[in-house]
Amino acid sequence: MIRRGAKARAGDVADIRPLPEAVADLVRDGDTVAMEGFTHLIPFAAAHEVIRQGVTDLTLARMTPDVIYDQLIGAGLVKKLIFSWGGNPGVGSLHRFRDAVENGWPRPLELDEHSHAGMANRYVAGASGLPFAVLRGYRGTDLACGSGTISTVTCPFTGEELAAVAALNPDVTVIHAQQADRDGNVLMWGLTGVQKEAVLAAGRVLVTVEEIVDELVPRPGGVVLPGWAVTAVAEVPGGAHPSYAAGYSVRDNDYYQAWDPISRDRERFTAWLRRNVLDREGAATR
Amino acid sequence: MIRRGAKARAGDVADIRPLPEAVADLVRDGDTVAMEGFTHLIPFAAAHEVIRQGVTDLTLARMTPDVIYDQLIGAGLVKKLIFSWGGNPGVGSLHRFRDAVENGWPRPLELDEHSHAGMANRYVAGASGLPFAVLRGYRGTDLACGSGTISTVTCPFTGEELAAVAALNPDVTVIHAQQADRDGNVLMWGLTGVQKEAVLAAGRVLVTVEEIVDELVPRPGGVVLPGWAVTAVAEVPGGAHPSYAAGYSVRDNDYYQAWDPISRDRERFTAWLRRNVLDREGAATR
Amino acid sequence: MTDAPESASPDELMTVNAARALAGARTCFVGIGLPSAAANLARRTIRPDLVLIYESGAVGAKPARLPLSIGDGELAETADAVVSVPEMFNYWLQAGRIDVGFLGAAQIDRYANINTTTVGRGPDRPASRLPGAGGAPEIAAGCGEVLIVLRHSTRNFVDRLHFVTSVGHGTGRGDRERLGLRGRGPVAVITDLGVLRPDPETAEFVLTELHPGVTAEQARAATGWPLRTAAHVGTTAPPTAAELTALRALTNA
Amino acid sequence: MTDAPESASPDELMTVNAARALAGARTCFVGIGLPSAAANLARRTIRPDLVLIYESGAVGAKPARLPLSIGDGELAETADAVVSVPEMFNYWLQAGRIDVGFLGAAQIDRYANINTTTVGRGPDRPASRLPGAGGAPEIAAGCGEVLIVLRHSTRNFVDRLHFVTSVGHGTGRGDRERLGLRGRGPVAVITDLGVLRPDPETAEFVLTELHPGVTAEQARAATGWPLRTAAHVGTTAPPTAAELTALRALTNA
Repeated sequence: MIRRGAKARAGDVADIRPLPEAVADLVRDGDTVAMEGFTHLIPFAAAHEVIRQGVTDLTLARMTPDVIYDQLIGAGLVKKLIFSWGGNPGVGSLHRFRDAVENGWPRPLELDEHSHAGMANRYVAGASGLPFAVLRGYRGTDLACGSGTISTVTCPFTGEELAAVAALNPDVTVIHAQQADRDGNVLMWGLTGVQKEAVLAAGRVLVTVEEIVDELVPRPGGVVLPGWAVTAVAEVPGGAHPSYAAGYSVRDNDYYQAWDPISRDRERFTAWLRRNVLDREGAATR
Repeated sequence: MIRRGAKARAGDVADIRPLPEAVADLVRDGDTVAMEGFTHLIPFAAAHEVIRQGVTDLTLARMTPDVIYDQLIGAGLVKKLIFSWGGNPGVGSLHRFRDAVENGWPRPLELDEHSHAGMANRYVAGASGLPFAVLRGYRGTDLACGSGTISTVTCPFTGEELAAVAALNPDVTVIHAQQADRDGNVLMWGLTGVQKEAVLAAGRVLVTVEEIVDELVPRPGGVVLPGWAVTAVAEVPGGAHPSYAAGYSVRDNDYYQAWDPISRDRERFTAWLRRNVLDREGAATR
Repeated sequence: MTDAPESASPDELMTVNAARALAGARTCFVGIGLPSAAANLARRTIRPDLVLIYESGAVGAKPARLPLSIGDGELAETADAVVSVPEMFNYWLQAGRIDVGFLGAAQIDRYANINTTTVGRGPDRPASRLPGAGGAPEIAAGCGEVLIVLRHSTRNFVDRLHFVTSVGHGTGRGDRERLGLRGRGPVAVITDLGVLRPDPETAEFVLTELHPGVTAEQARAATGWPLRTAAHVGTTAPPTAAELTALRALTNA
Repeated sequence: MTDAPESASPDELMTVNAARALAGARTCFVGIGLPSAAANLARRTIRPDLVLIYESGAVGAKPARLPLSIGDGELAETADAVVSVPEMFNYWLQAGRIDVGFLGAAQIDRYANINTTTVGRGPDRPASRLPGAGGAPEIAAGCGEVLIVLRHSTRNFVDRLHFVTSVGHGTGRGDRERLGLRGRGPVAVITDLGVLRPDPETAEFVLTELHPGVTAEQARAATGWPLRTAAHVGTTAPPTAAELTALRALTNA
């Protein structure tokens, strides 16, 4: 068993292993899990493996919960969502998310709701080893009311009052990237969103990649995560589908459109989940 | 006259102009000036133009004041230094800096002294439009004693006490970069230190570049500053010498070594300054 | 250049006028959907140098077709710079560097406060869950000024918001200053019927322009509060053929 | 492999033993000068996989020759990743991600507190100005543990610091916890005479090893406080030929 967090010690490098084994080892019942990706590089295959393994009672964190979280919520694995924008980008609502919030189906969903700026800074604080972050935010809105993770601080120099948000340190962060080398160093490029912060804030890190390569070649916009800051890497070509991986695939917009009618109906969703996730393993195993 | 700060308005793009004119316009008596660069890309030519123009009563900010600030201090133009490490990298002391601090020659030098982490976060706060930044720092050290820009804040979630540093917002930031295009968009690469933060924290921004090019080509490690976030660009090939510009020049280590004996002696320094800076214009004008 | 064909739809009138509102902007923080369509149209018509900034990290994006999401690959590929999401919100937005924030909304009230969080559906039904805040609260707070584009109906233009997600002018003129919000706040709401702008004294949004053929009565009927009209209500110029051609090329690409 | 030639200098003994102290480290935050020489030697001898991290932004630098400054171009060119300076201090150092911080010092006291700021020169002269803190305060606070390398003399090993720039063990065992410093603090001071380590009870640094041919008396005479010795004072293994060859190749490159 791998047991490694942010404070890596001598001898640790990211293990390269099959996705089912990595998920079984790293993602546990009751965990706070961040699966990040801003439209791009969303780790769908890893989420489907979580669904297949029935890892449950999860607190899911994500700036933009989209179809991937709709599926996890609909599967009944999620007790709480920490987020800032929950929709199907360019299409509309997330119906499984709405059904859980509005009707408690298949189980009630607790919400910890922020703005994007607040969520981004919560990850920044987590990655920085600080208990909170400061921002100009939330003033005058109803978001701050009743949230246990939004407060205020006063500037000791100017006396000005600013918003404070609590650090977000997921038990495990899961991301998808384009490449890793055999030492588990990870390379991603294009829109890389808040992934570096979500990774560095987490206790355990699982990265699925399009491809394991002999050598990572530096490239414009490339972000490297050293292998010693990653717990496990799994090679999962197409692991971001229906999201995309710049340089490997394009976004499957038809999938996102098709998700709307599927997800509107509980039975249709349940049948879809069984056929496309629970009874299917091939895509995720190598 | 250009009068532009961080809040650029419609129609503004960086002006491309000769260095003497840009310095005359952007750097003013009494300003707080940051000339950043972490060994790499230090804007020596611009500093020499400041010396030639006799812009004075400056508060200079910089994480690593090295030979460039030794020269400005020795020239008598500096009343205060905001910094975290003042030495001649790989060589030893900055003798003009020491002479000013220890003996008040040619004028007393007030100090606002930080750690690197504190300085970096002061720029981050400045670039973020926040009045202060939070960090784990200074605890138990004598640095916090008596500094007006180091304080503490208490986390509203955990009750933990952390260090706070005041935002640093220079009147003008001066950096050197490899390239700009004709719209004043700037591209730098290699070790880019704290330059983005120093630029975005400043009211006015002057960038000297090795070369004006027709098109900026994205490259690994490249950092782009949009022209609308820059006030003026001056083409000054070799403008970082004796520092270097990756892809254009190598560090002139001999110059740094030679600086030690020149700077130890007031008369020798004064003669050097006259011969190599005050009476010389060619290098800086195009 | 000839006038537009008669077939300009209300949505097209809305988007064309929203694009025109960017005539004086250098930089625009672009929400997805209608704002993105308007900002991209502005780049093709009135403001070719407009710098489009998407919260996904693209600064100076120049998409050839309308992006479906704020994370489309083309935004990164065509951008002057791609930055991380924390950098986008902290260094670029929060610092007050962006001229115009362009937002959509599910609901607004008379002070152009925005709700995108949750909407009541009456006593017998659970409140309807909307996507939430996204980047809007800090876009509304920190940009130099804010434009809002949305379709005009009593569902959207409400007397009282169920939830304040993003602050426009709060409870009236002076409220932004009291809250410490640094930008000037919403300066126009552009709809498929016309344009609303804040009263200089009270900051209440009043009808200032109607699209050709629309009546003030129609606008009042589509507004959930007693909509006031400016002393002089103008008529927006009809879309030019160039505007409509560019818009249709954009949305059909 | 044969033993080292007799000509190993005190400085070479210091650097070789400093490199050996990194045997168990995965990641090392490297100060310039002696620490950088030791860490680069470790990569060539005992710890080829050692990840060198320089505050200028280089993570995993693999320089072929000893850098003169922490900003040498080769550090960026050979690094696994180059990050901004704020990211380096906030995400990589402050978060407690680095195993070992390797520092030099102008002065230390018996608890391995460090002064690099200013040194008194007696009543008639102004205090001598040193370079200042640099990254050291937070390296000393935040790394898993800290190694210090400096030459042994009464000028450097002082009874009382003129200025505390970076905290070692404060005023003794338990002080780091009281201050909220998260790393374990200094675990060894490696000099040209031998090695000092903290007493497990008090955290006062005591002499635990001497280099071959050096006496405890020499070490005591070079220390500005009454240097205590461990119950058993060992002798460091002489440099191997491979170590010396690698060190000389590094420093003469």
